Amino acid sequence: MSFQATPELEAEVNELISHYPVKRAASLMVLHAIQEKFGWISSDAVQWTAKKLELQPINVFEILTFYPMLRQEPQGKYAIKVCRTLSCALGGAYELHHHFCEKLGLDAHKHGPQTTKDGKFTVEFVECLASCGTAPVMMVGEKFYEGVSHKKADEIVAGCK
Amino acid sequence: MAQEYKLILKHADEAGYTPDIECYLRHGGYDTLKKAFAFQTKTLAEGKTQTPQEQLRQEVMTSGLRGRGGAGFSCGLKWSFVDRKSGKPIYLICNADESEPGTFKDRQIIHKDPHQLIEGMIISCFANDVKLAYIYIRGEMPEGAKILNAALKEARAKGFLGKNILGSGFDCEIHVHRGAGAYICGEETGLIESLEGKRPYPRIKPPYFPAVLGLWMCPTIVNNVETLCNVKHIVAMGGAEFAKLGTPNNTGTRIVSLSGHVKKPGYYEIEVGKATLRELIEDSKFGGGLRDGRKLKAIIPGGSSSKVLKAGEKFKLKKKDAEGKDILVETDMLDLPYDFDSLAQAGTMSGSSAIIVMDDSVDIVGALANLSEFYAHESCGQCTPCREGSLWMNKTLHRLTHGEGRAQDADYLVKIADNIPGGRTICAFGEACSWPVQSFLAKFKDDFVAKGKADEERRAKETSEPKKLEVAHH
Amino acid sequence: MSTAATTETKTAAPAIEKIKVKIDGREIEVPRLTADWSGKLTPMTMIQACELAKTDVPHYCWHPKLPVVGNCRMCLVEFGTPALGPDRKPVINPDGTFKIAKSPRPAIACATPISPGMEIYTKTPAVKQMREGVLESLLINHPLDCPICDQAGECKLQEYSVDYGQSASRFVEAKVHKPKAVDLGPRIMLDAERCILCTRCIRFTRDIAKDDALGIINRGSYNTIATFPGMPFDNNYTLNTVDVCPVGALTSKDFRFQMRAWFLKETKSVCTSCATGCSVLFGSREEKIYRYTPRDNDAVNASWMCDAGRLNYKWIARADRLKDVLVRGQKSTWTAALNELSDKLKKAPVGSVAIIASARQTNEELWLISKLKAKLGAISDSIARVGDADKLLVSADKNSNTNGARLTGICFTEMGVNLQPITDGIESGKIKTLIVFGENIAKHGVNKEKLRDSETVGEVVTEHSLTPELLAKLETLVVSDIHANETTKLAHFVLPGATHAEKRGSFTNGKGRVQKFMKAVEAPGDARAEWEFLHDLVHNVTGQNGFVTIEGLFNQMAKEVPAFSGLTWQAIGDTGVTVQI
Amino acid sequence: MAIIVNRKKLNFWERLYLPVVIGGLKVTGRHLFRTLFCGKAVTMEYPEQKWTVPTGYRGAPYLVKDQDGDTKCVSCQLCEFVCPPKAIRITPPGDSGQPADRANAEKMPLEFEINMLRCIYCGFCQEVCPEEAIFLQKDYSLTATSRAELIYNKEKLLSLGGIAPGIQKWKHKLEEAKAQENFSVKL
Repeated sequence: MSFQATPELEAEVNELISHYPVKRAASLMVLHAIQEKFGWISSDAVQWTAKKLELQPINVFEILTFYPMLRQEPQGKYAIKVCRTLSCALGGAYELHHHFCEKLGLDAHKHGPQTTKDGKFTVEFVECLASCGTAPVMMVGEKFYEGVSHKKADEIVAGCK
Repeated sequence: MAQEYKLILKHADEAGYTPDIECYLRHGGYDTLKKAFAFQTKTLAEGKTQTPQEQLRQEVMTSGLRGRGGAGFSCGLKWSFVDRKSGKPIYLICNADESEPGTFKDRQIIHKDPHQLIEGMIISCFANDVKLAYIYIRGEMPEGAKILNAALKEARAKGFLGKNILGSGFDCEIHVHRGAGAYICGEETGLIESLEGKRPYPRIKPPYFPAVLGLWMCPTIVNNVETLCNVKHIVAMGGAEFAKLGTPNNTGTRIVSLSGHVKKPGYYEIEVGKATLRELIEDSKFGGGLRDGRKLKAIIPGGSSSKVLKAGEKFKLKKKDAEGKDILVETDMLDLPYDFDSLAQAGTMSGSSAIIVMDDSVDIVGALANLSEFYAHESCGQCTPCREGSLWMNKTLHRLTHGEGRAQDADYLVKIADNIPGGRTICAFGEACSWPVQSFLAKFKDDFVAKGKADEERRAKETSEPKKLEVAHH
Repeated sequence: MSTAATTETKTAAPAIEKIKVKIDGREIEVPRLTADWSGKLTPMTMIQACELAKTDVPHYCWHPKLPVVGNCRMCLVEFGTPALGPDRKPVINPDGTFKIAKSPRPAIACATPISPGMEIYTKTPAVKQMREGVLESLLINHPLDCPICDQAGECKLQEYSVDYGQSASRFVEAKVHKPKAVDLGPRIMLDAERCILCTRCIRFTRDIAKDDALGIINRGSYNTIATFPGMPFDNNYTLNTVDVCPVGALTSKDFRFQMRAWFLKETKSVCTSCATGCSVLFGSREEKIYRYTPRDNDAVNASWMCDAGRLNYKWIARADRLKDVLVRGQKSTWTAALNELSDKLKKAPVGSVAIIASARQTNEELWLISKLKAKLGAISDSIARVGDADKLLVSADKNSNTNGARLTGICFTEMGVNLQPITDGIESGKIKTLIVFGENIAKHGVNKEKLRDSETVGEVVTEHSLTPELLAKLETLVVSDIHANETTKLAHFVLPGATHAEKRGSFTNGKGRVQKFMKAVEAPGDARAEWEFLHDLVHNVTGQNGFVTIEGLFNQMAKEVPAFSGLTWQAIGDTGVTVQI
Repeated sequence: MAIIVNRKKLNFWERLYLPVVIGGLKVTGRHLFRTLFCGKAVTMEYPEQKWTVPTGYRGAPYLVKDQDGDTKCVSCQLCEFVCPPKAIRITPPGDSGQPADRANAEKMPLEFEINMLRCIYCGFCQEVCPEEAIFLQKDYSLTATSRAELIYNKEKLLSLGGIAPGIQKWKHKLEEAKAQENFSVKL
C-alpha cells in the first residue's frame, strides 16, 4: 500500500519545513512527524519525504537507518524502552528488562526491539535515557517512568489497555 | 562545609513552581532580557566605542564561564572566535542532546524551568546578532520537546520572541529540533550535520570550525543548556560578580548529577570547586553515603567517558601554600575538589559533571562491558579506528563477561584501546570510548586477569577452545 | 617552436606565493595555494606537499579529484609549526632556524593546510604505529577473500598491508558479516564486507556524476554502502566508482571473474566512442582486451570516463572481423592487391575518383588519404555521427577524429557537404572509382543527414541514397573496413583494417586535443593498420616516399599540416597537446 | 672476473685410475653375488613391480576436493602466474559463468588445465595456493599416445586428486554469518 499523507500531516510538515532556511534540515523532524502518525516509517514514506524535501530517497534512508528511534517496521501499540546503560544497570535495569520479557513472553537475550505476538507491546533495551539518578528508568511511548520496581512494572503493563 | 548553591535551579524545585511563563514572570522572568536590551553604546577610555552586544560578550568573558557540556571550554572565548565579518547569518544552537550516561541535569532545566533557558538563549542571540536559533533536544525527551515548544509559543505570544522583541528592533526566532537517539549528536559538528538533515558525522577541523563554517557553512555557536542558562545569570548579576562564585578559573555553579550506589542519588547544584567528591558522596546534604555495609570501589567522576577513579587512589594536587608558592599536596581521590582543573590534574575530567558511584558489589569487568556496549552502539562509524575499535573492545569484553575470556585479554584490550584516541579520530568520541577501557584496565587490571584466568582454567577442564560469541546492537 | 600548436592556453594567472616546509627533514618550496578537487584555489594540504616532495603518505578516502572527508585516518602524520614567543612572533634558534613546536596530536595530511615553516614527519615511530593501528582496524572485519576478489593485485588494502601493516592479526572475535554480491545496478556489484567505508564512491556519484544515488546506511561498525532499496545505481558513470574504490567492494560486472589484474598488460590509449576522446588504459592479455579504465588526463577527462565508452570494446574481438585481402571476392595478398589498385589509380583521370574517409581514422591515415586525394584530384568527405551529449564527458559528436578529418582537409567544417556531389557523380558516371574507409555506405547511405551512431546509441538507419544498385555502377569500389558488411560485399577491393587497439596513431578530439594511442593487441589474420598500406599506396601512386614508422609519419604530417606544425610524436606525451581548431 | 680454481694435483696411483675402477667393480660383484645366491635384488622388475614413493615426493600436481566433495580451487590464478614453465592454464568463470559448487565461495574455475608435458614438478603451485586446492601427488610416470592427452583438464585433475580435508574457510564464514542473521543489515 502506498503512503498517503493526511492533510494534517502535510500541514505539519510544511510548518516544519518553514523552520529552516534549507529544506533538507527538516528531514529528521518530518520523520518524527510521520512516525508519530503511523507508528513507523515505510519505504513509501521515505520516498514521500524525499520528494517533499527535494532530496533523493537515499538521503532520507541514510538517516532513517542511523537513528535507532526511527522505526522501519511497525511496532507494538505500547513501545516499552528500558534503559540499560551503567547507572540503570547498577540500579537493576537488566533484571527489569528480564522481567518484562518474561512477562510478555519475549527472549531477554535477543537484541533489538521485540514485539509481542498480539502486537500490543514492543520491548527494547535502549541506551541511556538521561535520568540516571532515578534508576532504573523506562519509557512507554512518550511517557517516562522512574525508579521502576518489578511491582511498578507490573502496574505499568496492567495500565496499558 | 559544602553547601548547595542554587543559582539555576533556584526556583525550579520550589513548591508550586510551574514551567509556564506566568510563573516565570512572577519570579522576575525576562527582566534580564530587558536589562540586556537596555545596554547603551558606550565610549571607552581609548576613544573606541563599544556596542551593547560587545559589552554583553565582554561580561560573559569576564565571568570566566566554562562550557557545561563536557569539554569545559571558555564560553567567552568560544563566542570571540565567531566570524562576524563574513556577512553570513550567525546561528546559535542550544545543545540539549544530553546523552552522556550519568548526566541528567539539562532534563531538570528543560522540564522545570524552560523559560530560563529561552531567556538565556535570547540574550545570547542578542549578544551575538543571531536571528535564528535552534534547540537540539535529544529524541528520548519527547516531553521536554513539548514543554519547550509550549514555552516558545508563550514567549512568542508575550513578545519575547519574533519580530522587534520588546521594541528593541531585534528579531529572533527559536525552533526546537528533535534528535532520534544518537549520542554522537552531542558533538557539536555532529549535531550541526544532524540538524542539517544529514547523518551526524562530525566534521573535520580544520577547516569546518563551527565558529566560521558551521550550520549551512555559516558561523555558528553551539552551547550547552546549562551554559546558556548561566548567560542569563551573568547578565543579571554582572560578569565580575558571577566570577566570584566558585573558585578562580572554575567560576559559577554546576549542577552535579549523582547516580549509582549512593543513598540519595540526584542532582545537586554547587559552586564549582566548593565541594569535594567525598562531600558530594557522603554528606547528608548530597549523596548521603553508600548503601549500608558497602565500601566504595570506584567513581566515574564526569560522565561515562571520563577516566575512572579507584577508591584509595592518591594524587599530587597543585596548590598554593601560605606564601603563594605552588606546592604539590598529596590528595586522596575523595578529597579532590569537584572542579575542572583538579580533576584534570588527577588525569580525569569533570566532563558533564555526572558522578557515577560504584560500591564493592560491582563486577568491574561487567561495568566496563556495559559501558563499552554503549560506545560500540553509539560510534557513528565514520573514522576507522573508532568504528572498528569500539565494537572490537565490546566483543572482547562480551567474551570476558560470558565465560570465554583469556588471561591475556587484559593486555589485549589495552592494545585495542590505545589505537583509538589521541587525535586519531575526527571527534572526541575516540577518546570517550577508549578512556574508560584504558582507565579501568590501568586501575583494575587484576580483576580482568583473574576473570580471564578463571575462564581459561574452566575451559582447560572442559578442553574446549574459546567460542566466538556474537555481539549485536539494538 | 611555431605558433599554431599551443600547449595549454596561458592566462595571466596571478603568481601564487611559495612557502617553505620541511618534510622528514628535507626542505621543499611549495605553492601556498593549489587547485582542489573542483579546481578552486585552496590552501595546499600536507598530503599534496608530500606528493610534491615524493614522500609517500598512504591514504584511502583522499582522492585528488574528490572532496576531502578525512575519515579513513590512514594519512595521519605528526607535524610541528614554528613556536611563537610571548610577542606572537616565531622564536628563532641560535642557528637562525625557527624553533619548532611539535604538535602533541597527529593531523590528517589530507585536510590539514600547510603553513610557512611547518615540519611534517611521516616516518616517526608514532606515525608507523598509527598506520598499523588503522590497517589492523580495517582488516578485522574484512573477509580476507583475496583469492576470489577481482581487486586483488590492485588493492590498496593489500598494498598498504605489505608496506605498513603488521604481519599477524590479534583479532580472535567473530567478524561482522554484511551482504555480499549485492546487485547495485546493471553494471555494479557490491561486496559490503570488503568495503572500508571511505565514501569515495558516494562522493564521486554525488559531486562529480551529480546523481546522489549512494549512501551509507546503519551505524557504526555495521555501516554499509547502499542504494535506496529498489532504486538501481545506473547512471552513465557508475563504473568510475569501481575505479575509485580502493578495495574490492565495488566491482564491475563486465570484468567480474574474467581475469586477474596482474595478468593484464596496460596500454595507453584513447576511447573512440565520441569526440571527447577520454584517455584510457586497455587491459589486455594474449591478444584479448578485458577492460578499459580511464587514465588521468586533466585536459580531457580528469580521472573519469562514461560507462558506455568503457564497455564499448567488444566489437574489437568480434567474430566477423575482416581477416583477408579480397580482390573481386577472391582471397589475395597485400602486395598483389595494392599493386593492382595502384596501377588503376595511377591511370585514373583527374576527377574520376571520390574518397569517403572515416572521421574515426587517425590523423596520420587521414593525412595519407589527403595525399592520395591531392594526387588524384579526388573529391572527398566523411560522415558525421551524432548522439546525445551530457554535461560531464559525453559529446554529441560520436566520431573520434572529426577535427583530424577537418584539419587534414578530408572534409569541411560542415561534414557531409560533398556527399551529394559524390552521389551525383556516380549517378552521372563521372566518378568511376570510389574509395571508402570504415563506413558502411551501402547500408547507411552517404546522406548529408547526420548519422545517428549505431554502435553506441542504437541502430538508426538514414534514408538510402547510395543504394547497392548505384554502387554497382562504379568501375572500382575500394573498401577498407574492420567488420564485414553490405559495402564490403559489393567491393572490388576489400582491404581489412585494424582497430585503434591494434595500431598506433593519434586523434584530435572535439576540443583540439591531439592524443596518441598505443598498440595493445595484434590485428587478426591479414588485417593491417590502415596507415601501413596507405603508405604503400601513396608511395606507389604519387611516388612520394614518406616514413615507414608512425613517429616519422606523424612528424612529417606536423611539418606539412599547418594546424599540427611544431608538434612531434615525442612531444605529444601521454596526455596530448591542444592545437588550434 | 675469472676465478682460477686450482686442481688438486693427482699422485701416481690416482692418475692410474685403476684402484677406483676396481673399487667400483667390487660393488658390482657384491650385488651380483647377493642377487645370484642370496636372493636380494637391488633392481626391480618395473613396471610389474613398483617403487614405494616416499612421503614428500613431488609427483604430478592434481586438484583436490574438500571433505564434502566440493572443489577447493577458487580460480585465483596464482598458480598459473607462478608456474615457471607455464604449464597451468585457467579459464575464469566470468560473471555469468559457473558458480562455485559450495556456498559462500563465489568462484570456481570454468576450466583448469595442466600441461603435464610442460610441468617440471617444482611444487610452486602447491606452495602458492591460498586455498590448499592443488597438491603434488605421487604419480611420476604419465604416459599417453598423444600430446593432447597429456593436457589434463579440470575433471581429470579433480578425479585424480581425490579428497584433502581442510579448514573449509568459506563454509566457516557462512556459518559465522548465519549466526548473525538476526542482526545483519537490512537492504
